[in-house]
Parts: sequence; structure tokens; C-alpha cells
Amino acid sequence: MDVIFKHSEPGKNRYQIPEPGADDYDPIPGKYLSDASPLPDVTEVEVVRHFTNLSGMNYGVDNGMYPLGSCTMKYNPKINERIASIPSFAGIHPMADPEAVQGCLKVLHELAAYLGEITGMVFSLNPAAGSHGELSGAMVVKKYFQDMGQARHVVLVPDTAHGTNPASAAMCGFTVKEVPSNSDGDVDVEKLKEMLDGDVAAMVLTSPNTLGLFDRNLREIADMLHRNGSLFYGDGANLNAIVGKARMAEMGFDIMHINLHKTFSTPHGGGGPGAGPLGVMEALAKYLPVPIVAQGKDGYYLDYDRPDTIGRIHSFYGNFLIALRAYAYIRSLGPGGVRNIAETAVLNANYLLASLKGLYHLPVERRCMHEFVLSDRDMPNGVTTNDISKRILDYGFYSPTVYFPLHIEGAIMIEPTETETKDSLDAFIRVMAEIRREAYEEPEKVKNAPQTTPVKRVDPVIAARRPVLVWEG
Amino acid sequence: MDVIFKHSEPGKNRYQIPEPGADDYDPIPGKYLSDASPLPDVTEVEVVRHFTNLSGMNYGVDNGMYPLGSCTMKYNPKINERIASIPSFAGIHPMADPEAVQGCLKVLHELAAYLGEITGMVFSLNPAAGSHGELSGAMVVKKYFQDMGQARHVVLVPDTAHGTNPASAAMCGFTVKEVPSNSDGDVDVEKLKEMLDGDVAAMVLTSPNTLGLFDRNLREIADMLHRNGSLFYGDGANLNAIVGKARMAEMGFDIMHINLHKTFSTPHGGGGPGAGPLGVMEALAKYLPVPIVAQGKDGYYLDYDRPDTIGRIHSFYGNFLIALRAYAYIRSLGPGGVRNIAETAVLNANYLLASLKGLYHLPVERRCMHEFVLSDRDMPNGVTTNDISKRILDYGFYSPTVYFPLHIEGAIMIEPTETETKDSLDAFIRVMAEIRREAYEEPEKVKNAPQTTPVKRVDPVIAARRPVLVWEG
Amino acid sequence: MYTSITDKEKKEMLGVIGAASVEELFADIPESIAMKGSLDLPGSLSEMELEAHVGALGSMNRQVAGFIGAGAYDHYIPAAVDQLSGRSEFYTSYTPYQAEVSQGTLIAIFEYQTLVARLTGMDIANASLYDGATAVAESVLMSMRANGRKKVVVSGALHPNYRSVMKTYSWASDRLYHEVPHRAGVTDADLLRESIDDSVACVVVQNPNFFGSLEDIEAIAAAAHSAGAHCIVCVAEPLSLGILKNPGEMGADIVCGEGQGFGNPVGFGGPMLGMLAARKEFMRRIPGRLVGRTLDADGKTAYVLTLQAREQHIRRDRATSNICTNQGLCALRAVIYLCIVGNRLRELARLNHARASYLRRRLLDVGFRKMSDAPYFNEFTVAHERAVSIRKGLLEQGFSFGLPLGDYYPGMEDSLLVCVTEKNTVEQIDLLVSKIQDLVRG
Amino acid sequence: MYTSITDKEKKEMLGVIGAASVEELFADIPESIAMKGSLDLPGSLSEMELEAHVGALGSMNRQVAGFIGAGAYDHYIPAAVDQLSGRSEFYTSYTPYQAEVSQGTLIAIFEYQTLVARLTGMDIANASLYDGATAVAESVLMSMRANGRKKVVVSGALHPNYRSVMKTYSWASDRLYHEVPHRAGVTDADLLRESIDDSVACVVVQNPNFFGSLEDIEAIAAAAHSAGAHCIVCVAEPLSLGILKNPGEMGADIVCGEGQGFGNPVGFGGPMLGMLAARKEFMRRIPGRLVGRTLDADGKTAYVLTLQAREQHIRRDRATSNICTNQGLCALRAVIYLCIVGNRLRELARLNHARASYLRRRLLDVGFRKMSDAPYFNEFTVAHERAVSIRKGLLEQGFSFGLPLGDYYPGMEDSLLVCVTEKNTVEQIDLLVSKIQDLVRG
Ligand SMILES: Cc1ncc(COP(=O)(O)O)c(C=O)c1O
Ligand SMILES: Cc1ncc(COP(=O)(O)O)c(C=O)c1O
Repeated sequence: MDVIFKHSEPGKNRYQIPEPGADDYDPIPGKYLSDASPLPDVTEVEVVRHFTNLSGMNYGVDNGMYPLGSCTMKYNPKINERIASIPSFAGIHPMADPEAVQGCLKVLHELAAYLGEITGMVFSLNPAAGSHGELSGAMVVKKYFQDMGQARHVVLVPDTAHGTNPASAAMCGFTVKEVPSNSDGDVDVEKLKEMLDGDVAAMVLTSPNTLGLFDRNLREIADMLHRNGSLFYGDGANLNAIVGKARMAEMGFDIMHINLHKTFSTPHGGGGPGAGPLGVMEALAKYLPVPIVAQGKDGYYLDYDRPDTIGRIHSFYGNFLIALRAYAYIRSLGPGGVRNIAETAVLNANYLLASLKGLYHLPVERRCMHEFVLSDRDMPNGVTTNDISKRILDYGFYSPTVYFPLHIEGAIMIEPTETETKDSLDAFIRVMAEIRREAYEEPEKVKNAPQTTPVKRVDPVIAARRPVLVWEG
Repeated sequence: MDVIFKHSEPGKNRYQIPEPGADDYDPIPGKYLSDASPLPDVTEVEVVRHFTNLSGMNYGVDNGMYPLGSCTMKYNPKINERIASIPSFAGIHPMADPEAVQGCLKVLHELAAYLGEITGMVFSLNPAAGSHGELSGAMVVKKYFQDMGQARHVVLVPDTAHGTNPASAAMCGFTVKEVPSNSDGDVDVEKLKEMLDGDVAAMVLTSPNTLGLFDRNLREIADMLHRNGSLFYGDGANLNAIVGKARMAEMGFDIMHINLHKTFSTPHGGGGPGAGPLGVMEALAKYLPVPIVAQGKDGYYLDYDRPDTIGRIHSFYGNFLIALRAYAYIRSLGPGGVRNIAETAVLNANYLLASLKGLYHLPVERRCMHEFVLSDRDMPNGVTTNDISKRILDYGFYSPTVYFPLHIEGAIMIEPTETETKDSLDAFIRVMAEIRREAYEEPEKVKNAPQTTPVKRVDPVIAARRPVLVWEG
Repeated sequence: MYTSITDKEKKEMLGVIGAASVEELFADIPESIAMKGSLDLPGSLSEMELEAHVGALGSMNRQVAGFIGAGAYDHYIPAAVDQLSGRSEFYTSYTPYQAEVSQGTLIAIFEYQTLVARLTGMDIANASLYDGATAVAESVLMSMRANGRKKVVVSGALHPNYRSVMKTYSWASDRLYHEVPHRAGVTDADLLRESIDDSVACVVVQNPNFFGSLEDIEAIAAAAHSAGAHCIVCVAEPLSLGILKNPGEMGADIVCGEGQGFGNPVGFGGPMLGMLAARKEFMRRIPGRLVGRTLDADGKTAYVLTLQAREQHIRRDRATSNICTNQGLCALRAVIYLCIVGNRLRELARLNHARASYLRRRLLDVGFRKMSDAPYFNEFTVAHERAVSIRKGLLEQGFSFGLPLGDYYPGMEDSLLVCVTEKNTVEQIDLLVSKIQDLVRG
Repeated sequence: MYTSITDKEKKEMLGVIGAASVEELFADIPESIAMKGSLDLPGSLSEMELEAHVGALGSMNRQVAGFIGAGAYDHYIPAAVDQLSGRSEFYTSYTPYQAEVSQGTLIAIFEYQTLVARLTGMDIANASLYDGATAVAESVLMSMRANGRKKVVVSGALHPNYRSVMKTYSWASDRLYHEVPHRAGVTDADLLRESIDDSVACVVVQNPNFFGSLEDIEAIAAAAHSAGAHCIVCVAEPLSLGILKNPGEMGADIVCGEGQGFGNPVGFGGPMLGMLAARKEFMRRIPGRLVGRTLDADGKTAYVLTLQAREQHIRRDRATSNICTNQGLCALRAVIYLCIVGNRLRELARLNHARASYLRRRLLDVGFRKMSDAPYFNEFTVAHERAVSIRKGLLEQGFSFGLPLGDYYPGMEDSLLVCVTEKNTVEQIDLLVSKIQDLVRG
């Protein structure tokens, strides 16, 4: 489809701006003004058609199963969208007086408490996404050791880790060292032991990890770290697997983040916004970013009077309207419903795993939690993970996460989530079986996929070679 | 796509109903109760995906040009949808006390006044669609002659007329007689003269007519009818062509309806709802259906005290939320914008006409108003209007109205509306030229169209032969 | 303005047309008719001014805690209904003439027909009519077309507005209208039986009736059938179908009524959703659109408008009705609603009944008189000598308490028709009752 | 609950898995960790109860006539923005990894990048960052990566929250932070020039600055460039770009800031829209997603995420940033907004300025003192010895009048930062002023 700029023609736009009604004013001196017109001149119906038809070239959870591992693409209840558009929330100014925003503050306060109950930690809702949570978590680590007067420079990250884990640590000046996994998909405790020394500030671990496995040495790792004086950071991106079943605090983590857009079902918005609340054990709570919503005798207020805080990390208080959706989600589910998330997510994933493991190579032979990783190792005729992922699109599903985790060659990471029906799981299984058959019998079909999508296979190399990042007419 | 019922499975639906909270009540005796469960047992995500994907098999004005003649498929401004969903309108009960509904009544009162200004008549907003307006108009005719003590049984309808015109007259017991058009597309005045006698209650004429032509004998016809003691009914479905340019009252009509969903841009809703306000000349106002919104000293009220009324024709007061959208549309356009509707609609139509008349047979060689009719007469290789209409779909447009008006064989009735851009008109012209070329050079492409649509050419005969109107599992 | 033709384009287009000006294109409109000046309409508003203006009009309405039904039922609308029916491929399309690009609408309507038929216990249903009142009127005309008789017998407990509309239609179509009064809020079965003879095409009865009471449909249907007449059951509160025995089971031949309560807002009475379902012998006589199943050129299942020979654009003056534009989007909302609530509709209906009954008991406790002992669903009629002043007092306190029946039934000035839905919480009901108590006392 | 697996299905699935129970699937979680009881969370609510509950929370907020900006601008949002961004193919998808079924998002973001680049006068822009504050922080880090220097010089007239965030980031990344105070609401040019030497990576200045005043960007950029430092211009009110000379023209190397004002609600401060644009030499150092143009297998134009080697999932600890999830939907809203308002943005900006200036004049008339004579856009700072009590009085009457600056700038307790947008009508402004007059007098 054409970019909207191609429709621009001087004089088409009839969008009406009200009359100022105020002719008694100080004009801005000309030297500050521009008269360039960089915006398109199009009419409302063209804009509506352009974006309506663009949406037809997109695939979302509302179109079908979206088994993008690690991203927890579950159904986003429509009521939460309605709630997030209520003017008495969406229209509230962040700098308004506290007495005028008690409703917003209460939502944040309660949500933090719910997350606390679910994980056993104390929360700040300031981070705007998971990796923002990680970053502020790394800052907490840094501040903690500064306060302790210890110069520790290393953060350990398993080879299974999501890229944001090392990146966030590095942004805080830490040196990142990679801890290998063993063949069971757990952290290699022996290797870890060797790496632990007085320079290790912290270790980051996703729990369950990015292979979808609950690390069986978790408590041992936690104890090792703590004995070493190091902190243990839990990446909560996979909380969906354990919510209501186990608490991160009890696993031995000191710090964690939650991706509200994953476990608590706020929509992913084509890339965002999400929210990444940061949780810490009570002893570290004083380091949390400000402000913290507190409850005083005159009501809720934004507490900035926290001398040990790492400081502010967001223009205001994080992604409030995302927090509101998560709040609504938790209230709609209640304790039983929250536990049901994990139970059904794990059931669905294991059902897929059991059904697919005979068809595709399974690098780690174990039952999984909410997701699992296959690979293209045994594919014939040079069929790759990329080919498979493109062929899946032809069958009307979104594709799993591919080539992550990095240490599994040709990884295919599948997370159905708890909101998929058995019908759609079965349909996905049939498609994966069919693609396997094609790989053997008609490999070109897979290698030339996709064929039924709005565009054919897209070439990323051309894009990167001579990047065109803006439309230039 | 499958019907939703195929997804039904006992126990899937988790939609939560609140607890009654009232256990202190009189149970309904068992003999009145049923325990059948005729509704699907599906989960919210399935419903959302089902209807989301169904919408992907539909084509609306928001997808592209929809040149469905006579239906005025113009752009429906999004602001009007927002306005129609405001709880202070959408949530108002029709039986609430007048003092609690002054806002609704004011909207109706003002809209009736605007329509009055636009046409020169007095309006009732009760009719729920154009043909409902026609029906109540026919009732006015009947009542008028009853009051006059005249037994007149005939309603004249031109051969160009929309099917609802004869049908509405027939529902009021009138005998319908068809008046032929002349080769210029105007009413054949000589023939009409012959048909006029003391039994003719009224004549119905669409203005401009369904060929998109302004009848050049209009005033003469009106005078003839009036001299004959007959009433002249104006079908206002094509008001779009003349709004702000001429008034129906001044054309000599006594009664008319307006399709708000056409001229005043309320969405067509996949078939409805629309609204068909009925207008009459002052002398006939006493016959209008009740209630009429009136203004008294305590505010607006619903006036039922109208002894000569034809009576009530709607459960309440017509399609209020449609009227509200039309009100908003008129307020957003103002007098200049309203006039601009007609001017641009007529410009666009004539541009298309001038561009297409060399390509397709034009039965009546005249400039048009807001729409025009071509035919398949000169098509080679047995290509029909139906084939052409299906091929148009392949090129991403909706199709014109076909085989109407009935007296033009193979009619193709094209109405671009004023909201189409010149770009889209040009694209449509290119498509029509290409289809003509195909008809000559590759007729099978046209005859086997459509190929790119969600389903291929649909067979209406099978459907009618052994009708399946409900899903039976 | 929503047009976009620029001056440059206009010139180009006029060039192609061969006209000197746009005015020239209007040359067929005689001077004597052509408007000279400008329309006397208020000036144009920008989008934000318009929204503010209309918002101000809206605030001239009073949003209250409502206890009124009477043909428009304020049920909770799940967010998915708004989201899905708000997809513009649905609402900016029209009657699905081009089936190949209208399967969305067609399948949805096919599902709607199926659900209406199932809920009413009928074989078929159409794609919608304007509203409950015209659905009743069209049902009667359909019955008359089928059996060639000209008289309808109508229960006095049918919604007064529906009766008014039917009277209008009967007069206009030269049919005979006969009304049988109610007795204590229920159709008088004896009088009804007496009025039925072989000139009667059909009997029309509403269930639950206007007063909220359940009728003895089986007896009425039997009476109709014994004279060869059809039994038409009108349902104004569709949620009642979620719990009550369906009209088909009880002997109805045609079921019609109002579907608004399924996922459509009360909207000051429109758009509503006229439902019409019938036994299969009416298939070729039913008014309105019908969607049927068929095949496409590849032999795949597809859906299409069918039996169009019934309709005005083919049959013209001999059509089964003049209806063209219907209430398609309302039907779409209804089918989405019925899928979302699904088989929990019964539970929802039970909730409505329980709360209505709870309120009725409380009202009887504080001195209201019941109209009858007949069972009811979520609406009932009670009376109090000071009903009018109590209502007035409550309105000032933000409660819209019941519909006063005096305007509709002379002599019933003390009676109120009260409705309770799931939107009325028990707390709200208790608050209402305590306010009533104050007013009764005070 | 939004799950649907029935008991029957569960059994079947466990059979395929070979497990006796769902519990068994959690066997890897040690006993010592596994939760015993139930979570202590409030009980589940039905959809309608939830809506009522949240509605009640919302009504604990007070909706007032607002005259506050300070980084969040309450502009009118055209209905088309809500309708189009509310299409679920957009908002229920994620980062467009599978380009073949994500062209919708990709094209929209490409258009967004184009518009941000054009409006800021830069060559490129990324697909969004979290908000204005983190966009500034990321800009500084990008500048430092480019020129290898470690110190940032920041205008004291940069939004205090942005400065706080930058301090946090600077501390965390071991960078040096130096602040130059403002003089009468404008960055002190002399002090600024003095603080720049060849250890300085970049200078950060906001325009219009926090006090609403326009800065002399050309002079500041020249000062930065003369020491080999980058000039970073932060824009917190994006509408100002509709009328002011763009930062690129005035010498900025990097333009960052807040895009919320383009089609996104203030939403109690989030989600916001971090904008980042830069000259093309930053292309391979810019943080966040970038969409680029490419071809598909048929040679047709297509779009794809590009230059991913910059990003954390490839480069890990050497990435240009850790950002992953961004604010895509807010960027989508912004691009729709910019297409709808289109080239009328200038007119809208002019309106904002005119009304702001109108109010400022009125305030000076009734006894407020201006902070400076510097030109301003739609926000300005004024002072009054009774500012605090006037504000309080106004709040009680439904006006949220200006942000008191004492918390941010000790000594400025009497100052208010006042903002006017198109939502504030002249009538409303006049009413505000008359109320102020009453309070000043009273
Ligand atoms: C395991 C893991 N950690 C961290 C993140 C980063 O979270 P976000 O994208 O919200 O910044 C993600 C998701 O993208 C993830 O999957
Ligand atoms: C010329 C004409 N008259 C009457 C009608 C009937 O109007 P409605 O469909 O609103 O009942 C239509 C439209 O369908 C029409 O085109």
C-alpha cells in the first residue's frame, strides 16, 4: 500500500479549526516562526481508509492465535479498553492537585498491593516497560552496593537470557558475564559457582526461564548468591506460568519486574505501550524510584520524600492507563481466576509440547511451564526455522518467537497462553504437522512461504544495506 | 468461515453474571419455564475473533469507494459515531418524564426545523427508514382524501421508480399504475395526461429521478396533478443532488420523505438502521404521524393532541440516534457546507459520466445530477452487467447498483457521492476502462469474476431452491 | 466539510465534462425553483465545537436510576458488543447486495436468524424489521396474506404504542381491528374466545404482557387455532426468552417483537430492533430480508440474500412488505450480545426476575397494592393512591420510578409499571425503597 | 475468566501429555516454594460490576477546567483517532517481527518516523521511546556514544522531571551532569557558554522551555558546536512544532521530547510518547526500533524493522539501549492525528498561542506579574503574591489554574505556570478571569 503522503494535494484537507476568538494578543516575533508545511494535505475519508486498510495488513490476537513465545499474547478483554477510555481517568492531568486525582492514586496504590500479594515484593509502578523495570532494578543494585560501600562491577546473566537483561545491566555500567545452562535447561550451578566472587553484584534470571522451564536449582542459586553478598534479580516476564502458584519472593529473588502487558493482559499495541513495575524485597524498598503512591490521613499522595531512592525514571508516574487495565484485569479475575491463568497456560503449553515433540526436535526433553522451545535441527531439505515461521503465516496463525533463546540453534519458541481454546491448539498442531510433511515432500512450499499474506517474504537485507527510514517523495 | 455455532462446546463460556443478591423473591412457577439452552457456549475470545474476521469479509465505505447508485454511500464522519454513543443520549429512556429528556427533544425539534428549511416542508421524524416515510406519506394521502370525502384509489408511479414506491402505496390499499418515461429520461407528460382522472390520489416521483436526472417537466407535472386534485409525493432519496440548490416544496411536491442515512450521512449499518422523516406542506401538517415534538412554555414536549393525525407509526419516536447523527452532520456543515454537498456530488458524478460514457452505453444522453445509469447493451462476448459488477469487486471497489431502474435493461447505476476524492474517481475510471478492455480481449476474466474476494461468485439459485435460513447443526 | 475536490481539480474536471462552471451542471433546475440565497441554518462548527455543543444538549437530559421498561429495556451492554459492531466494515456497508464482499454481514445475519428462531421456538426468522410495533403490524399483515382473512383480535394488554401502530396500519390497509380488554392485567380469556370466529385472521397477545404479567399462551393459541386463526405472540422484553418457555412450544404460529434489549441501548427509543419469526409455512410470505446458505463458484459454503421475489424491488406493489432499509446493525449487535452472554442468558434472566420480585415485595411492604397475582418476569404493575406524588419526589432525587399508567389506561392513574434489570443493584433498590418510605410517610 | 478449557477437554489434554493432573505439571516447583493457600485478592467481579466499580473510582477524580500543561497537554482528540487506533489488528498485535503480516504497523510507523523527522527538521526518527524524560536521557547517552565525551550540560529551564530523570540516568551510567540556571525564565546564555568545553558531549535545552518561553536555540547551538558538542533540543509541547521554526533549522543535532500532545490523552501522565529524531550521522547509534523500506520476494515495496544490530536482542550488552517494548500505539495515534489535522496544525497552533496570550494579558490586567518578556507559545509563567490562595479558591470552583512552581524552583512560590489549549474557550477564559478578579478583590 502507498504511504499517506502520496495522497497529499494542496487544498484537500478541510479539517476545521475553531476561530481563536481572541484577537487581543501578543504575536510571536517572526524570527521564531516557520512557514514550512511538513504535514500531509489529505481529507478525512482518505485518512480513515488508509488506516482501516493498513489494519487489514496486520495480524493481532483478535485475529487468531499468536504463539509468540516470551511475549504472552493472550486475549485482551474489551472491557479493559472501555475502562481505559473513561474520561474520568484518560482526561486526568498528571500535574493536577492530589485532592483532584484520588481515584488515579487509589488505582495505583491498590495495584501495587495486588502485585505485592502475588509476588511477595514491594512495588513501584513507574517503569514504562519490562526493560525499563530491569534498568531501574539495575540502578537499585548499583545504589545498594554504593550504600554498602562495595565496588561490585559484574552482573551475571544466563545464556538463556533475554537481550534486555544484559543491555539493562550494561546501561548501569555493569560488566555482563554469561552463565551457561546445562543440558537440562537449568543454570549450570558448577559453572556459576566458579564465576561467583566479590565483584559479582547480581545475577539476573527469568523464572521460569526462557526455555519455559522452572529452574530446579533455583533456591540453591539464590542461596549461593546471597552467601556471596550478591543480589538476585528475577525477570518476571514469564510470571504468567506461576501466578498464584508460587511467589517470586519465596524463590529467593530480591528484585524483579513484571510485564503488565504480558501476565495482566494489557494489549501490546503493535509494540507498546506496556508497563514494567519494579518489585523489591522490603529491605530494598527505600531504593525504589520516586514517586511512590502512599496513603496518608488526607488520602493518597505521591511520596517524593525518600532520601535513598535511585531517583525519578519517568516523566510522570509510569503508564497509568496500562496500570488501570491491569487493575481491572485482576479485579475481574479474583484470586481463583489469577491462579487459573497459570494452570491453564501450563496445561495448554504442555498439550502443545506433547503433540509437537514427535514432529520437531525438542532440545530439552522435559515438561514445560507456559512455553517451550523446539528447533529446526531435524528438518530435511534445508528447511529452516525462518521458513517454518513464514509458512505458519500462510495458515492463518502468527508465528512463534524464532532464534531465541540464542543458545538454541534455530529456536522456535511457542507460547499458546491460557486464553487459547483447545480448538485453536488443535488447529495449530495440525498446521505444524502439515508443515513438517511439506518440509519432507514439498519443501519449496515452505521455503517460498508466505504466499497468502499481504506481501510476500520481506527482504531485511535490502532495508539495512541502504536504509530508507523516512519517506522522501 | 464457519458459523459461530460450530465452536460451541458445553462449559466454554465463562461470561460472568453478577449474583442476584436478592434471595427473597417469588419464583416463577415451573410451568412457565423452559430449560432448553438454545444459545452458543463459546468464550469471549472466540466471539471477538469470529466477528473481527467476519468484518474482514465485508466491504464498507471506510474501505473504499462504494458507488452504489441511489444509496448515497458517502463517508460517515467519525465524530457522529462518537456523539451517538454519548450516554446522555444513548442511555436515555423513551418513556422517561419530559423534563428529563429536554436534550433529546431539542435535537428532534431543531432537526425537524433544519429539514424544513432545506425542503420547505413540515416534518415528522417518526419514520424509521425511507420506505417507512413513504408508507406514512401514503397514509397521509389516504387520510386527506377520506377527509375530503373523495374515494380515490390510484397512485401513479413512474417506470423509473424504486420498488418501495409501489409497495408502500399498495400497503395502503392503493392501486398502483405505472407512468412511462420518455427517451430523455423525463416523465412522459402526454402519457401522464391520459392517465389523470378523478381516481388518481397521488403521483410519486423521485427528484432528481433514479436515472439521476432532474425532470424538466417537474413544475408542469405538479400543476397537472394539482389541477386534477391529486397530491404529488416526492421521494427524497436523491435529495443529495439538490440540497441547498432547490427546495422540494418549490418543485411542487406536497409530501416527501428524506433518507437521513443518505443525504445526511448516517451510516448504513450493513442494511440499516436509517431514518426516513416525512415532510408535508403546511396544509397537510395536521395529518402527520404522532407524536410531534412541540415547544411549549415549559420546554419541549411530545404532542399527541393532534386529532387529524394518521396515528402512531413507531414504537417510540423513530430512530433517534440516527436523527442525532444527522443533526450533528448539519451543524458541522452549516449552510455553505450543505450546499457544497450537492455541488460536489453533481460535479463528481458528471466527471465520472463524461469519463465513462465513451466506454459503456449511456441510455440517456444527458448530463446528470448526482448519479447516472449506464448499461451493458454494447458489451461484447456476452458480458453482462452482473459480470461487470463482479469484476469491479476484484479491483477493490464496491459495485454500482445493478439492474435498477428496471426499465433500463442491464442498468449500471453509479453514484460516487461528494466525499470521493478525484484520485478515487480516476482510479474507478481506470478500472472501468480496464474491464471494458477485458470484456473484449479476455472475457473469461470478467465472466469468472470475482477471483480475489473472500468467496468466489455466489450462486443465488441454490439458496432459493431449497432455502436454508437457519443453522441446524 | 467532508469533500476534498480542490479548485485545480475542479477546473480539470469541468474541462473533461465540458462545462464552464458547476452552476451549469444544475441547468435543468428551472430558474423559478433554484434557490437564490443561502439556507438559513446555523453556521458550521468544527469537530470540537460540535462535540461541545452536542455535549451541552446531552446535559439537558437527566441521567437517573431508571426503573422503567415498557418496551425499552436498559440492559448492560458488554464492551465486546460495542467494539465489534463498531468495526467500520460492518457499519459503513449497506444491504449485502454484492455477496462476495459481504459475507461478514451475511453470516452475522444468518446467525441472528438462527438465534431468533431458536429463542422463539420458530422455524425461521427474518433479518429484522424497524421495531416491536411495526413487527407486530407486519406479522398481522403476513397472517392475513396467508389465510386471506381481514380481522385481527388484539389483547388489551399488548403495549399501547404497539396497539396504536397496529390501528394505524389496520386503518391504512383496510383491515379490521378488534381489541379485547384485559382483566386485572391479564388478557380476558373468555372475552377473547368469544371474539374469535372464522373471520379472524389472527390473535395478538404479548408475553410478558404490557403489565409485566405472564399470559396463558397455550389457552390463547388453542382458542385461535380452533377457529383457524393464527396465534401471534409479541415479545417486548427479549431477555424473557432466556428463561420462559418459548412461544413456539406454547403454540404460537408467529413470534414478533422487540429485540433492543439484546445489546442495543435504549437510545430514546430508537433505533430499536423489530424481530419476526414464524413457522416455516410463512417462508415465502415473510416480509423483510432473508439470508440463506448457498455455494460459491468453487463449491464452498457461502451466504446470500434469498427469496427476494418476496421483496419490493422485484415484486413492487405485490411485495410482502415495502421494507427496504432495516435495522441490520441492531441485529448484528444482538447476535454479538447473544454470543457473548451465550448460555448464561438464563442466569441473567433469573437475576432480572429475582431483583424485580425483590423490589415488588418491598413495595407491597411499604403500602403499594399489587395489580394481580399473575406471575411476572422483570416488570410488574403496582398501585398507590399517592403514586404520582411519590414518583415526582423520586425524580427530584434522581430516580425514574415506574411508568404511570393513567395516560394509557384511563382509571389507572394510581398504577405504575415498574421494571428492574441487572443494572439495578440491590443496594440501589434498597435505597429506592427507603426513599419511597420517606415519601410515603412524609 | 478468559479461559475456556472444559473439564472434558482438560482430561483429554492431560491424557495426551501423560499427566494425571494439572498439579503434576508444576512438579518442578519445590514444595517449599509452592503456594499453599489462595491469594489474598478481592473476589472476582462480573464485567458490569467491574465497570461500575471502576466508574466509582473514576468519580473520585475531579474533572475540572484545566489550565495546566507542564509536559502533558490536553488537546482535543478527533474521533477518527480513537476509531482507527482502536482497530484491534493494531492494538492486539506486538512489535512487527513477522513483517509479512505486520505491514499495517510498519507502514504507520514509517509514516510516523517521517512526520517526526519533518516536524523537527531532522533526517531520521525512531519508532518511539517511553516518554519525554527518557527520550532526553537516551538522547544524551546517544550523543555521548557518538563523541565519546561524558558530560552533559543541561538548561535549568528544562522540565524539572526531565532533569530528575536525566540525573538518575547520569548517575547510573557514570556520566557527569551539569546544570546551568535560568535567568528570568530563559536559559542563561553566558553561563551556558562558560560551562561548555571539550569535555562536554552535549547541551540540552528545552523549547519552548519549562516556563513556556522561547529560547535562543541558534545561539545555544552555536555555543555547543564551537566546542564540538551536540545541541540537543527537547520539545515537550509538540504542537509548538506546528508554528515555530523547527529545531533542525536552528542548529539542533538531536531533537527529542514528548509527543503525547499529538492525539494522546493526558491519562494521568501515561502512556506518553517519547520522540527521538536526529541528524543522519546518528543512524546506527540511535536507540529503539526503526522501520525501513525494502522489497518483498515479488519485488514489491514493503517495510521491515531494520538496523536491528543496534538493538538489545542482537547486540545485548553493547546495544544502543535496552529498550524493547516501546509506545507504538501512541505513535500510531500521533500519526493518525497528524494526518487528520494535517496542514491545519499551524492554524491550531496559532489558536493555542492566541488564546494563551489573551489570558496572559488579562492576568496582567488583574494584577499578575509576568516573569519575562520572552516570547512564548501556549504556556507562560506569571506570579501573584496570593497565587496559592487564588489557585485554591479556583479549584473549589472547578478550575485547575496553573502549576505552582515553588516545589520545583525554591523561591518561586508565587509563580504559576499557566497553559491554554484549544479546549479552553474564550468564554471559559473570561469566566476564569472574572473569578480571579473576585478572588483578588475578595
Ligand atoms: C524474558 C523477557 N525479559 C524482558 C523483556 C523486556 O520487556 P519489555 O519488552 O516490556 O521491555 C521481555 C519482553 O520483551 C522478555 O520476554
Ligand atoms: C429512490 C429510493 N426510494 C426509496 C428508498 C427506500 O428507502 P429506505 O431504504 O430507507 O427504506 C430508496 C433506498 O433504498 C431509494 O433509493
